[in-house]
Amino acid sequence: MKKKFTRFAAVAMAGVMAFALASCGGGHPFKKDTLNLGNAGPLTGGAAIYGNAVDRGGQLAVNEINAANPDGVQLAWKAEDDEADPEKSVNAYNTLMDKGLNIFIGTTTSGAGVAVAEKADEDRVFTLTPSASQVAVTEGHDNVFQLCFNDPNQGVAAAQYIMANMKDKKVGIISQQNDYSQGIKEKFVSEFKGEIVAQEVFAKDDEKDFTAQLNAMKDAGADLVFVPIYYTPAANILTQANKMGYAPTFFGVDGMDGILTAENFDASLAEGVMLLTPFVASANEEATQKFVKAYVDAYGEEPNQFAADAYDCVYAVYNAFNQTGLEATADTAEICEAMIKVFTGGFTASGVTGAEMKWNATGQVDKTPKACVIENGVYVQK
Amino acid sequence: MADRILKSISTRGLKNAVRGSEYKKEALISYGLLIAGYIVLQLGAVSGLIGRNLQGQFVPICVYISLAISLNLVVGISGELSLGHAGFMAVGCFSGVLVARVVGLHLGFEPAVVLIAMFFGAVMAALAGFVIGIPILGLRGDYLAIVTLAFGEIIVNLMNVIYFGFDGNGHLKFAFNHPIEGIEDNDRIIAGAIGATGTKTMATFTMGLLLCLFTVFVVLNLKNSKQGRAIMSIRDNRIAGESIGLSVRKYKLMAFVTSAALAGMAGALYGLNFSTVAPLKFNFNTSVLILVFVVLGGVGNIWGGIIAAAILTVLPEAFRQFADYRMLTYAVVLILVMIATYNPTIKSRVSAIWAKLKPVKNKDKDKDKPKKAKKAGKEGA
Amino acid sequence: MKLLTNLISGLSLGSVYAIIALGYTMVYGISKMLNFAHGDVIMIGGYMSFVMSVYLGMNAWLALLIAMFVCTCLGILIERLAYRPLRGTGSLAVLITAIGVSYFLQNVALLIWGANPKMFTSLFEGVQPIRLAGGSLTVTAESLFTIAANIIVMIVLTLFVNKTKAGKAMRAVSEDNGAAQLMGINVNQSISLTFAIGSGLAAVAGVLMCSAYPVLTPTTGAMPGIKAFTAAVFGGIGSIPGAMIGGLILGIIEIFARAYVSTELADAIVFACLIIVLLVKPTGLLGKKISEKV
Amino acid sequence: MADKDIRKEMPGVSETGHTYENRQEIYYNDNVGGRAVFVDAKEHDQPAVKESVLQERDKDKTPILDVKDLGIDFGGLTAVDSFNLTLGRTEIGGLIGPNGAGKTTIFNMLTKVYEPTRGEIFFNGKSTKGMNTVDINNAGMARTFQNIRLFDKLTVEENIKVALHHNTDYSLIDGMLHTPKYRHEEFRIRKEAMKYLKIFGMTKTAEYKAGSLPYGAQRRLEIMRALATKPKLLLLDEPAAGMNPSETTELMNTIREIRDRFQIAILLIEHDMNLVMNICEGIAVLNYGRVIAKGFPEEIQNNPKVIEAYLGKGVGAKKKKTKANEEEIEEALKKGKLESKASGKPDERKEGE
Repeated sequence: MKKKFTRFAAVAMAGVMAFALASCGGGHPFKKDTLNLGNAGPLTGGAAIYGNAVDRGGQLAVNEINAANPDGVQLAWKAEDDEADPEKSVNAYNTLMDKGLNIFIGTTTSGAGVAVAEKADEDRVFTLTPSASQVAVTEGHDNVFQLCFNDPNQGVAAAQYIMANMKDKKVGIISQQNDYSQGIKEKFVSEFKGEIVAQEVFAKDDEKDFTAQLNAMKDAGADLVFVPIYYTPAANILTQANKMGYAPTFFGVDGMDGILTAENFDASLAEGVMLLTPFVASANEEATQKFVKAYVDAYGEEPNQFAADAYDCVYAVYNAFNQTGLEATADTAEICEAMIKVFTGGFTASGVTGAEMKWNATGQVDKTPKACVIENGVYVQK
Repeated sequence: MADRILKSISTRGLKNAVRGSEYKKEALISYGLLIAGYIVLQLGAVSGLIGRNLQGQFVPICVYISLAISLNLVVGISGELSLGHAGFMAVGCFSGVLVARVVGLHLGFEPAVVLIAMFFGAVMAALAGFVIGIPILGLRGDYLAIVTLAFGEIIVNLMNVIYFGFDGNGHLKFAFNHPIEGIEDNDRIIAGAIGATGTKTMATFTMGLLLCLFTVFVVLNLKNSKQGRAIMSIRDNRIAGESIGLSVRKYKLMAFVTSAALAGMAGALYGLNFSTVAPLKFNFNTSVLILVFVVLGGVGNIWGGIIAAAILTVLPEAFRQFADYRMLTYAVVLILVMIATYNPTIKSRVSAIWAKLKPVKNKDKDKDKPKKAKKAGKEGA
Repeated sequence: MKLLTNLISGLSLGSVYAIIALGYTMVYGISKMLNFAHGDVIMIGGYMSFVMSVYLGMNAWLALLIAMFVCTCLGILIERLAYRPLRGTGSLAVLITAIGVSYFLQNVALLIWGANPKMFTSLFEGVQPIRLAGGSLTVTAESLFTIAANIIVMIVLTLFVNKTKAGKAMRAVSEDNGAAQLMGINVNQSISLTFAIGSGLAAVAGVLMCSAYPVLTPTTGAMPGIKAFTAAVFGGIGSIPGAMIGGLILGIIEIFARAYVSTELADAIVFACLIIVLLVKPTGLLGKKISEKV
Repeated sequence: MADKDIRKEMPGVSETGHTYENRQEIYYNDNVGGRAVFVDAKEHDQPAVKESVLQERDKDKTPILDVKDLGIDFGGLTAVDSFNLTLGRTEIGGLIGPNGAGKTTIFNMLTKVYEPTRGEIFFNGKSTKGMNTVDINNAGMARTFQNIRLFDKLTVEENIKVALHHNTDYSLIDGMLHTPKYRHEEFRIRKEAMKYLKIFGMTKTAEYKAGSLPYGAQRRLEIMRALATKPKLLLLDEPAAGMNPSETTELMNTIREIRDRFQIAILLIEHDMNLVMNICEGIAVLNYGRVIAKGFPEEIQNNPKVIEAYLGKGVGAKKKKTKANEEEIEEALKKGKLESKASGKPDERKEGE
């Protein structure tokens, strides 16, 4: 009995401690008179790279806007960790709601996005997600918009691009067993009319060995390998293909962006890799260069597409909000309705991930992906 | 007849003995905690004292409590380490979601749909537990643990390649290892690695409470029944258990399957609380998380598990203010709490302080030391 | 030829598992605990080596030595601070603590080095892989060295455990902690030594793993850790040659499952093989039979 | 089943009223009368027990246990070889021998904890080939263990209730939901368990955890638990180990009591010669895995082989008893109470592989 009680006492103490700490609250940035933007994304765990990028990109945009318009609407930014888990994501979103969220800058990842979109719909919180690309994120929710391409969009775009420009290639696919990769792959497969000679998958983010998959590609004679995956495993794939002496054209989608930002990455491995991406850090546009410079100055690394998406999200939301004519103190639901009106009423936004972006009523963005190829360690737009 | 009755053991000889667990007390505390917790949280939610964050966790907390208790059936009561509990949760979750989706077409009354889903989740998970349990329960100790881990991973892997959906005519379609051709995205129910999507969230806190109460009810009742006693006997001494005619496999399987069924039930409720759940959720990390609840709450201690599950579910949320240091803090707290609760020196210190605070408590509640000493002696013999 | 190619990939992956499993098995043998933090020590080893060689421009081999040193200290420290207070309280409590340590190391790495992957520079940077049979068969220097390192480590460990005084003391502690103490063996020292060796090996494993599979993130060690643990059990946990054989076989099964059955179900197949092995040989391939005195 | 008179299940609770003492006397007289008790199977053509006061317990003439040429090897080592034994249905038999002689191994073979390498065991007339420990118990053999094996974390009452599980008739679902059937059955077995406790004078201990009981009580509980499975043959492995003389005396009474009350056969391993010589009706002596002597207590006492085995040929091997006990042993020896002294090499031979 006593033993149990000791344990109980210790656990209870830890709990009480935690609540005590929680209730005194860290200085959270949300105030009544600011327009409070929040994000839920993986700041820890295997997908932390994406969550952190979104957090930084968003924060950067908020800082810029606030500095540029000291008299205008002031923005506040807060990213909460969701470990890319729908359950945690709902918690993260609820935390933001507790703090006085006005506009939700989506979730960073898709699965989480689907779970939260429903809550945001119930609460009538306007949502613009930077990178949750599943169709189900926006589907059925009039208040949820995507700034990124959705998965089918990317799958279809990739299929069409390959059919148009590299018709004769034998295509192999290596995808990951997660929602993002499978979503794109499924659409690619159903849209692609050419020859798919091999399809292989892998399970985990930190998968090590891809020789079996690459051998299958090689044996099937694939000279174009479609890799709708994130760049962390892609880096391993490229290294191993190189060692095997297998050199097809690797064709990635937006998740592949950032591969050049991996520290100490030997860019020669990525030579000739193609990808469809809305954002190219080395692009010549003034806005992009300005953003990249600011980002590097602030965080000491090149932004990837997730950072760019978040950056654009904040600007788009800010501009749209100014069109509503509301005050920052307005009710969240009121903001939501007004924002929906603006977004579906021909609002266009331009940013580093696309010019003249428009949204349809289902919340999907209309912008053109850029096909890029990596040459000499830089993206070159095709 | 008096002469026939052997000389009684005098109570003097029992001064170092420990009274057995008191089921009634345990049940009272467990049910009390659950119901009191429910009332307090509900009042807090209604009055607005409890924020959205905590409110959003009501159902997950219930699910985790239920999982902790059901795992306790294996770890505490049956005495086997299981590292694949989330696998059964997964089976329950996906089959529950599937059933809810199908039944939901015909039945409008949500609580009934949830109940049916939970029942079906339990049945499927029990089936999985049975199929898995039959071959493996002959293994012992850490070897059994690693096999449960393996099964957990296998279940997640299989869930990654299972597809369910409605075709254009509203018929249920199934596919293995490839997506179902030609169906609309919102007609998908379970889509491989994407998991269950488009689920209507029907789980409520009250449902969660019912789940917890039912789990406690079953586990405590089982503990205090012929079968439960047999399970605990085999845990305490397998060879002696066999010597009095208890089939080790049968009773271990009983504990394993019951635990799986309860986990499946919890899984179904979990699945119905989120519009999407991916198979990856049910990997090793979740299994370990549930195990942490059990160990921290005290192996075999039901109400300890309830408290530990509730607190540890909320803890990472409470640490949000530490921002980047959130999970680091969680890790440190976990290590410290483990040391504080299990380290013999600290434990005896705390006990001493406790004894000072509560000097009235009677004597038969302390001292397991003489027992330990004797045990050591016995082993030496 | 395809078979040979896959076999080589399997051996190469397997030898990484094997070298991690060696550390697992040693620690398990002596303390009967599943040290789930072992995989994360590997990750730290990788990062240390990366920092030394890339940031400080050290020679890769010197960086390896420093990483070994750091990991050895880390291993001793972990044992001292997190595991020793719980010694004798049952393996479950220590298991949970090990998981806590695992979270801790991952998050420390995340805070220090960030989430962006680092591309590890191989120990054999610039060494061309050997291409046989007109390029259809490739053997990398990393694979060859990992396999060789494995054999060396296994032999050295076996000799150490069987021939040296400290090694014998370790064995004694692993057989019977209490009796060893009565025989005048310093149990604390023996356990510390085991953790030191295990963690030093983890650094080697980390560097070799990252040489072959260069992407380094804070979660790099987690999955290989679990796989290696599986390998250790496969071979019979506590057995040094068992760990090596288990690792190699696991690697080969994994690659073969992917190459010949299905990449979708590869993990399921690997784990199913483990289960079958354990059903046939309940204590792994080379494990000691558990016997209970009645 | 429900309210069956407990007495029917414990036939020892008889109204005949004769005391153990007179029964014992007559019994020994019978032995002298040429009845073969506890002898090799070959010599066992005669009915095990003659018409006597013991008629009630010996109506059935099939021996409860009939072991033929039993042997087991561990690795290359022969632990037990050519072991033969026949035990009457209500007989108390003793198995003695120095440490490591293979006594517990024989128990383990009888209860199928080990599968014998050679030979056959007939229990109640049926071969036990292919049976496992559980089947053996279901067939009616129960045992205690040298190193007490209780269900430490269960209470005393629960320990007995577990042993009564075959007599408890409700399903898992009843158990989970505590149906009326459950309540009815639980009430019944609780009463039954309490009856056992009462017989053994342990009602006061019912609620205590078995693992925390004093040593003597644990031994009693183990016997009680074995009895609760309603065996026809009870195997007791060193029941008096670690007991002081008064406890041992009490134990002797207990064992006789059990036999009388439950009318079952008992085979026991014991080092305490006082106990063995007093209560066993037949004794087999084992050394190095082989039977070196067999017969009535008085025969064994005077058998030179036995004396040699026990006192050894000057083997100064380590003694099992503590110093404190040594004087007692000396004294006992003088009184003719033999004690295991020599252990020698067989001690090294682990009985658990």
